[in-house]
Amino acid sequence: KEESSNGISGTITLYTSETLTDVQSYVDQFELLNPGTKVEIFRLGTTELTARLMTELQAGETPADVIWFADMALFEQFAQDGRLLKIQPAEAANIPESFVYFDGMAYELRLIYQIIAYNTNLVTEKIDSWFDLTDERYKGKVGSASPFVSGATVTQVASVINDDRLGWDFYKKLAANNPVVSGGNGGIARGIASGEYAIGLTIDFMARAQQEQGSPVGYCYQKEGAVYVPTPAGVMAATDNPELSTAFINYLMSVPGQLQLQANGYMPVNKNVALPKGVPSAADIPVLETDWKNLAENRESILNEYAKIFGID
Amino acid sequence: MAEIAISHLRKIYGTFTAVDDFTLNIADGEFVSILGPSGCGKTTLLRSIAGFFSVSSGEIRIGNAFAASSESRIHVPPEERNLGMVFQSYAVWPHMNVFDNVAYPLRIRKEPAAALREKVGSVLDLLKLTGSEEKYPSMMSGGQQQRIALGRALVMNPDALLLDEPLSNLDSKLREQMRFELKEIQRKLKLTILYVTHDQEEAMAVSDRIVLMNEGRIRQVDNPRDLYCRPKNLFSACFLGRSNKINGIVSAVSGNRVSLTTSFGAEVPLLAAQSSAPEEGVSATAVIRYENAELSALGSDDTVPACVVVGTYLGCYFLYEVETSFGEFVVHTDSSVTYHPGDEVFLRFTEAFIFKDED
Amino acid sequence: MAEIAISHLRKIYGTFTAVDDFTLNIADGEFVSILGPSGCGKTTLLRSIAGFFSVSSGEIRIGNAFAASSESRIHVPPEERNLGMVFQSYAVWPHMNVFDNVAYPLRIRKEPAAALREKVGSVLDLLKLTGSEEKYPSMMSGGQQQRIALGRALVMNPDALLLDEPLSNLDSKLREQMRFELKEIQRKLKLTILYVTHDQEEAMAVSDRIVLMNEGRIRQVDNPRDLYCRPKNLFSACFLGRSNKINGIVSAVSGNRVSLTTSFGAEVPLLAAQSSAPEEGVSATAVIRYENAELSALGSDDTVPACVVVGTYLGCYFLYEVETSFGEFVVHTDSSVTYHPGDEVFLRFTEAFIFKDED
Amino acid sequence: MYLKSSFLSRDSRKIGITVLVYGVLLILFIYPILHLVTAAFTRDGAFSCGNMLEIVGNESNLRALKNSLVLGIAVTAIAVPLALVFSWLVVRTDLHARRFFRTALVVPFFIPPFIMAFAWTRLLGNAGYVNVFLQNLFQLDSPLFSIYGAGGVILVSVIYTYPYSFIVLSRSIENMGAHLEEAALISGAGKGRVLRDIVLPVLLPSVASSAMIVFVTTISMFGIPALLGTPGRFIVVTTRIYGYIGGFRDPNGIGIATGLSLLLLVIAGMAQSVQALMTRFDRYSTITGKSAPMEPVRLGPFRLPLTILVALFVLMVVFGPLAAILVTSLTRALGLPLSPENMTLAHYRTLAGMGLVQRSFRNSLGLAVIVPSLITLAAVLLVYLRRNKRVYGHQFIDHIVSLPYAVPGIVIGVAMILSWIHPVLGVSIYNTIWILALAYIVRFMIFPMRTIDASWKQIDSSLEEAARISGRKNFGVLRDISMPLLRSGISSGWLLAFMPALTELTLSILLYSPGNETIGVTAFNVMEEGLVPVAGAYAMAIVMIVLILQMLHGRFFEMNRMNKNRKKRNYG
Ligand SMILES: Nc1ncnc2c1ncn2[C@@H]1O[C@H](COP(=O)(O)OP(=O)(O)OP(=O)(O)O)[C@@H](O)[C@H]1O
Ligand SMILES: Nc1ncnc2c1ncn2[C@@H]1O[C@H](COP(=O)(O)OP(=O)(O)OP(=O)(O)O)[C@@H](O)[C@H]1O
Ligand SMILES: [Mg+2]
Ligand SMILES: [Mg+2]
Repeated sequence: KEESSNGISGTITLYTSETLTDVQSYVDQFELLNPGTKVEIFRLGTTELTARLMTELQAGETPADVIWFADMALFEQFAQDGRLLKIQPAEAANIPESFVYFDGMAYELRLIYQIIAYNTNLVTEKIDSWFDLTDERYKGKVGSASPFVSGATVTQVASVINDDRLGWDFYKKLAANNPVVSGGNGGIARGIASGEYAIGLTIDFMARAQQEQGSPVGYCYQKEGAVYVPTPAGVMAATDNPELSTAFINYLMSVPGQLQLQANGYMPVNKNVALPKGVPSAADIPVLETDWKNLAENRESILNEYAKIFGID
Repeated sequence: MAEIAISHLRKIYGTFTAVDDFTLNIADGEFVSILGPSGCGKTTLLRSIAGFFSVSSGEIRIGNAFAASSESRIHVPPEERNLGMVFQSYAVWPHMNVFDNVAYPLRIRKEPAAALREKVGSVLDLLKLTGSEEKYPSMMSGGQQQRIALGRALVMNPDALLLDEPLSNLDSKLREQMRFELKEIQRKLKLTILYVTHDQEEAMAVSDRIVLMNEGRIRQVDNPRDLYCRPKNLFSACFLGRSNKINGIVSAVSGNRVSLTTSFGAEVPLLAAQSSAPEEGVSATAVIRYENAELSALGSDDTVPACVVVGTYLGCYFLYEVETSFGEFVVHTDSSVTYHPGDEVFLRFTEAFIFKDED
Repeated sequence: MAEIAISHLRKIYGTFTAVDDFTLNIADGEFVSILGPSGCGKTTLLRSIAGFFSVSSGEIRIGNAFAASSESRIHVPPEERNLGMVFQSYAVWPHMNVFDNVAYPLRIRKEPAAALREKVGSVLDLLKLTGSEEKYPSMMSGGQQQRIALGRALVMNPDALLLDEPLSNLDSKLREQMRFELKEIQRKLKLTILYVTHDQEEAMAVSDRIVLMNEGRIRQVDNPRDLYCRPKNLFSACFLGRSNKINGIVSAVSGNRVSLTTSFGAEVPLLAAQSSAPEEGVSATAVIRYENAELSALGSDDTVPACVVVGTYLGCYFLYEVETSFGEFVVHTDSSVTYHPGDEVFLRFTEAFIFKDED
Repeated sequence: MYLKSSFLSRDSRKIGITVLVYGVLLILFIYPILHLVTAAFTRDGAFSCGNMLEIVGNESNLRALKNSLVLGIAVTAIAVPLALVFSWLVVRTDLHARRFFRTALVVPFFIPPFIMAFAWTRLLGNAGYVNVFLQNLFQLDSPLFSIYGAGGVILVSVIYTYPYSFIVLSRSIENMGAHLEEAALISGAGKGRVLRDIVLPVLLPSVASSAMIVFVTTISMFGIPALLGTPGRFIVVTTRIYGYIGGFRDPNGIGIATGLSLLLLVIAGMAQSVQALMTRFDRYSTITGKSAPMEPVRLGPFRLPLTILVALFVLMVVFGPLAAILVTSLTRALGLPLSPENMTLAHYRTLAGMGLVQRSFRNSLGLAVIVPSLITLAAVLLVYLRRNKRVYGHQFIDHIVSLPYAVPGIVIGVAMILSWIHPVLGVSIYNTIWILALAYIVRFMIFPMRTIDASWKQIDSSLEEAARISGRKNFGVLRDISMPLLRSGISSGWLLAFMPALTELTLSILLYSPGNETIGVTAFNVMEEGLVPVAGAYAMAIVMIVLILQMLHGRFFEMNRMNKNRKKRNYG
């Protein structure tokens, strides 16, 4: 059985909520670079993915070797429970310290932010602040993902309430503008593109994707700070092929992998890879502080509070 | 309270003509029966009058309004024709109990509850169904279901009643009472009734006129007596009552004395009914009803010898099968005298319907 | 080819007893008819013999094997009883055409194709259904569907045939032929036949014995003639044939000359049928068949005066309704002499069944 | 005596059959549900009613429960009568173009629900074509109406569920001979009364069954309430369930979610009982031993108006969304004005290019043929055994098989994982296509069970008795008489299971594995990519394929019907 240069081989399964074609592109390249390896993609929305993963773990086994999705809290829990394998990929040297989580149990592979996007046909004013969402003009035309579906929005809540310029008051104001709180960020991006919503909160690369397809979409990083949405990737401790799993994550952090990410419109973390055009560098993007501790401790009450404010409890 | 005028009615199923060129006027308050072999189009006729389908051609008038007309493309829906009907297949509603089945037409007419209960009650009483009000059709016997169907038609008083073998599954006692009641109701309400039955005696008893149908066409329309005594054609003669048939050549005619020579060369002396006038030499068919022949122990010039084969007892009379020179022959005598198989007897023909064979 | 022995059969629907303590032995190859008012339990009886439900009590033997027995909890499923049945509701299969309906029992018996086609062909021929092989039941008239049901029962040769009003929707001609054919087949194959009908004449003509039922119980079992001439009870006397009823006190008896005094005080001179022997002084009911009375223009000591109300023509005879001192009375005379409403006539009673009233 | 023996063996056979049937039901149906029960009553490893207490203690859940009930009842109360009227019109009357309408009215059923929901937002949403059109028409600056909230959810749910009922009723009405209606007409009843007084009650078994299906479908449905309800503050149990599973990371999330699901199970169980109670008598034989002709009822003056009404409905409800999807699939990108230069077929090319798409079509078509056929056959046998009391405790079977359909797909998915992740009896079906097949079997069994049971209630027993007296044994009778007469129930049961088996999402997404993607999963992922136009193209492709299948199936069906009509053959 053929072995690739660096002696890795076999098959691993990747659980991720990254969009399919993107992941496919990384995997294709990886398999090309490492003949004899195979990465099987299992792609789901965050909710279903976590549901399946948790259930499998409860039952005692999961096919997952590498996991990669935007639910920091779950990763943290896994890290504590020792479900994650501590790895030192060579490329880790090329990414900022801050993107190495739980000392090496998980890594950030690219940066995404939850930002404000808008439909350029419906919104002509300059948009740059969270408070544009509370603007009378957009009453009933504001879209936001539901924290019960979108992990990113949970992060958003944890960040907004942690910021004294915004806090719960902001949500109260927003609620007064009766926004459409539903589904995931993808749906919001679509809604904005189609004009269903004039303006809304979604993920930057999604807005960018719609732009590239030619939809009338614009977006901005809020001046008060966008929501940085960590999307950790890690190796399950129970994997039967740690080498290959590590190699895959290593590839994603390596220049070829990062270039691929960049080509797909993401902000790379590897300092040797340039940003996609028209995208500010992480340094220039103001970011809200996320209170992970508070979230971990009071997740339920926080979400209930949110739900109450938006009447979706 | 309406006359029904049917003219040149035709109903074609695919390629099969079920009713053909049917013309009949039924007077207001008249009781007309339809007799005919199974499958001759009786039900189809009733269904066209009820208006369940559009006729292939011809027209139907009920009262003085067109109910259906093929050329002027009129079709009054059944619910507006104000007719009552008893379906041959009962068509009782399985999900309603006896009472509701019968009460339905009244409910439609928004009959006040009290009057409704009273009317339905009396009808059920008449039908001997009192006590079964709460039962559902699936718990009723065939005859009881038929009575439900009848009750449903009787309870409403329509302009005309279409009855399709409404008593076929009732015992003769009940049947007789029912037909008596029907007649009463009809007299009282001046109902026009179109009545399909296979029971000739019934038809005779209740009808003002009888329509004799065959293969979708009218063969004869007459009052019971004329129909029975003066059949206009071979079919009528044979279909009504029970009779023997003799084929032969008319060998001699004097007045209504006719003698027929059968293919076996036997001479049969007959008394022709006035209705039919045969000429000498033609080949003809004689229809002799069972009751129009007599058996006697001693012969005369107008008798033929015969030998008793078997006698069947039929309550009020005997049926004798006798062997003659021109084949088997059935006679019908009252139960006073009895003969036994093998007895030599003589056969006299009191009346015969003789028709020239068309070839 | 099997006798059927029914003993103390009882069938209860919920609280309603449809058949009660029914005991009857039907000999191998016997033709037994069941007569009875609508709803008296005939169908229920046949269905218990067929085995569609388990009987409430009693037992049924077919051939020399138990088919059903309540105490020893035996219940042989219908398919193992080798019976043929015509359902009162036809039960023709709507998804099969005429041919397949009739052929079905043979298909089950794995009849070779040729023989099958031949047998079905001949049955259809007998039923006058040739040419309709391809038609589906919904394209057939009521009578035609009934014939399909009959054909299905005739084509298989079972040990016994259960026929539930198999001819009720056929015209009299066809009906007569059919019952003749039935008799033939039965003779040929020595079939045991249990035959439910409402046509008394039919029953008389074909049956070896007739069972008279009422309200689930047997009232009388006899050969046709005895049943008709020697009714054992009031019900039998009234149910069979058509008759008048006179209530009164037996005022004088000499031999079989009996005179009855009605509540109106009228004296009615009767000839008691030997079967019934009344004593003087008891209150009794006399049953006088229509044909057991005569009308004559001149009276004698054994006649009572009457006045013609109406005469109905019934083909082979007249039915006269006359008014007498003891109420309306119906007489039945052959069509030779005719009277007219209002005619003064005299009424003679040739035979009467007199039963002591039980009170 | 052979008689006695046959009698004895009957009893022992009954025991054998019972063991077999319940054995299978236990493994396939009860075992997974048990996992839910345990999950619901477990807290940190120990038995506890905590979840339940928490559920009833939280008024949000109670409100959601109330909403679910209201939704279920409202939708059922609207969808079923609607379906009944349509069925009667297209089958029993001389409505113009009824053949066409009969097919058209089923089309909404052929569009995957989540795409349907999207299509409706495109139509009636704030920026929906309808709203935009009206806005421009009346020069309004805000949309005229919104589909967000209870009203919208009910509306779209009705449109999504009425075909279930229509498919069942349109077929069972075929078996209804004309004479029952004619008897009412001749009694003076108008068309409406005939429908209300005769058709509805006589078809009660089918009406009740389809109502039960519609009701359960509605209360266990997630997509529509999530997309249209949540924004309008209209929260139902399923939304809560997803919240607990997805949102909170607290360890009891799953427990509470399954607890809520059990509530849905109970409600469905009640619905089942009501339905059984409503139709417990044998008063519904429409297929009797006396065949009646089937002249269509003449609508007379109403013919044209009614035709127009139906046509309008079809136009709005059937072609509206289809058009929306078609347009979306042809525009270069979302949000571009509809102008020629923005039109393209590129998305269809993209679609055809995806190997994944072809693979999922293969998988789903396979499932959609095998599963319905299997469960339809099984249902015939089960109902047969139940009717003839060949099993003990026959009354429980219905309840058992309807359980898995009553809970949201994601929950039953979880249950299936817990049940089948480890090899059972040495065979491991997890991560294969067979877990999907199994899941579909369990989840969709309710369809053929209900429809076949219903149409069996309409066969007069004398027809089967006649076969038995002719000497045919049990299964022979089933094959020769019952099955052909059950045609309506069988075909509707099959079709009802076919569509979801083809496009099911919520359950498949948990159970599929790389290589075994299904149409639903792939379409969903494509949607998630933001490649909405491609998803649109995908939906169009699905609809086209199903329509073609339906045509073929219809052709075939037509052929029967045509020579049925040529020979005027029909049941009554
Ligand atoms: N839907 C149909 N398609 C084709 N032929 C039909 C249809 N309905 C009836 N027929 C044929 O039309 C003829 C007349 O049928 P109809 O029911 O009127 O007979 P009928 O006189 O009522 O007979 P019966 O006395 O047996 O009821 C029959 O020969 C029957 O086969
Ligand atoms: N399923 C049932 N439940 C309750 N009562 C029933 C049921 N079936 C029949 N009966 C009753 O039993 C009695 C006998 O019914 P059956 O059908 O045997 O009468 P029948 O003698 O055949 O009458 P017909 O001559 O009218 O056919 C009837 O009074 C009927 O009401
Ligand atoms: Mg008829
Ligand atoms: Mg009966």
